[in-house]
Amino acid sequence: MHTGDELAPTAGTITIECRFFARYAEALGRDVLPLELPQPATVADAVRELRSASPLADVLPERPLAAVNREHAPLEGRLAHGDELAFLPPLAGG
Amino acid sequence: MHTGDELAPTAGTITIECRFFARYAEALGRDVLPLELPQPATVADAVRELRSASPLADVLPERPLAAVNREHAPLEGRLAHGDELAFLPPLAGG
Amino acid sequence: MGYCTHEPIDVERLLAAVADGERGGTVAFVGSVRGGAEDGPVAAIDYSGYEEMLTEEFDRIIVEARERWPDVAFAAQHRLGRIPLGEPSIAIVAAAPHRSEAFEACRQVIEEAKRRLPVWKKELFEDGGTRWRER
Amino acid sequence: MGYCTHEPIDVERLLAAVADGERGGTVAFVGSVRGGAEDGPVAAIDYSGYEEMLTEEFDRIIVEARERWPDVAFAAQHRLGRIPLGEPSIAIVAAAPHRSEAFEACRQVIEEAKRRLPVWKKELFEDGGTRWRER
Repeated sequence: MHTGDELAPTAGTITIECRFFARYAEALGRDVLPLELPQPATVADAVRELRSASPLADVLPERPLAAVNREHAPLEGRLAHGDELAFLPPLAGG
Repeated sequence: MHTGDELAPTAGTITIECRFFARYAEALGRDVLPLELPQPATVADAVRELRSASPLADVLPERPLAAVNREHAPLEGRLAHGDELAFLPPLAGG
Repeated sequence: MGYCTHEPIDVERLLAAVADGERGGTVAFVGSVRGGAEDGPVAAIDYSGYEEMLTEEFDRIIVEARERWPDVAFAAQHRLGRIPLGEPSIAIVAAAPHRSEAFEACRQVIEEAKRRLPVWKKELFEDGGTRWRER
Repeated sequence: MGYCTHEPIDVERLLAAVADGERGGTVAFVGSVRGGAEDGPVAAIDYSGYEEMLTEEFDRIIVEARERWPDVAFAAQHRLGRIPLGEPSIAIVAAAPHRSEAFEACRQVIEEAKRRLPVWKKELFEDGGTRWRER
């Protein structure tokens, strides 16, 4: 997703929208957080950046389950400007 | 089942009730037939006796599926006075 | 609720019969009347059964399954009489604490039912003809 | 009919959605809310989901199953929100010309759904307490 003019990047960076669910959202007190990252960026880069400051360091594990644009994504998955990066606590559906 | 006073046996014989279903009953034009057999008697003996005269010779195979007292029974299954012996065309349930 | 019915099968009611707070996985098999005869379009199938034996045999099948899977609850019905195309003729429901048991138990019961229940099908063609369907 | 609902799941309606005269074997899996927590009696479970992804992922799971079993028709729903003990949280229906395919396809879809759908459960205890349930 490369829409979202409201997220115009500064040179050499991208802005993504991080989403948090269930236990993560509850512990964090919010469920959306914009994040700016230097290019190129992966899911793992976003995790490192988020965990560099509390309270996210206490909430998000080092290797969380993640989805990019509503599809399961590995930590090495590349991020693009405007992506929706969701962090998923251990699934318990069904 | 050894009830059924109405089927009192003559000496050394038993009387059973034969039941026919589906294709067998249709071809035979009836669904019940009493049968007297010399003791001891098996399902196979009943089949032989029934097939000794038409129209049953044309309807009943030599080795039909059978049930004695509402339970699947092998051809060697022993028959007792008053038993209900059912002949089952190939099953097609479900 | 008897194993044998001459009315349409109410699957929701069978599901409700086995539902409780401890059995989280329920598997239902529903067998429906299929067309597909070579002799022309089938309008319905007339199911006939040896009803007294059908009831006893279905009970034996479920008792056997319960011996193998003691935690599983079962509900089952076979419909007899004239059944229109697409409507259920048989339904088996197995509810278990874990879904793998529910799948296995439901599968065993339908396989045994197909193999053992004294039921016969007569195809009723749209042109008024009939034919015994034997598998 | 969406994959995601906040109302009670109507299994009969899912069965009707896949019924036709050519698919004689239908298998339904119904997952219901179970008690069994260590911390006390559970009154209900609050299911929350990443709804946009839930819908897309459920669709991908069913597209994959349809690629493997082209003759099978599927219907599926996951319920979200507060679900009382014993009520269905998920239902998967697979209808096939032959029952072995219906069993296999239904099983694959529920296994994938359990593994991949972004859904979380919070236990609501009778004493008012809550706890995230993670398998």
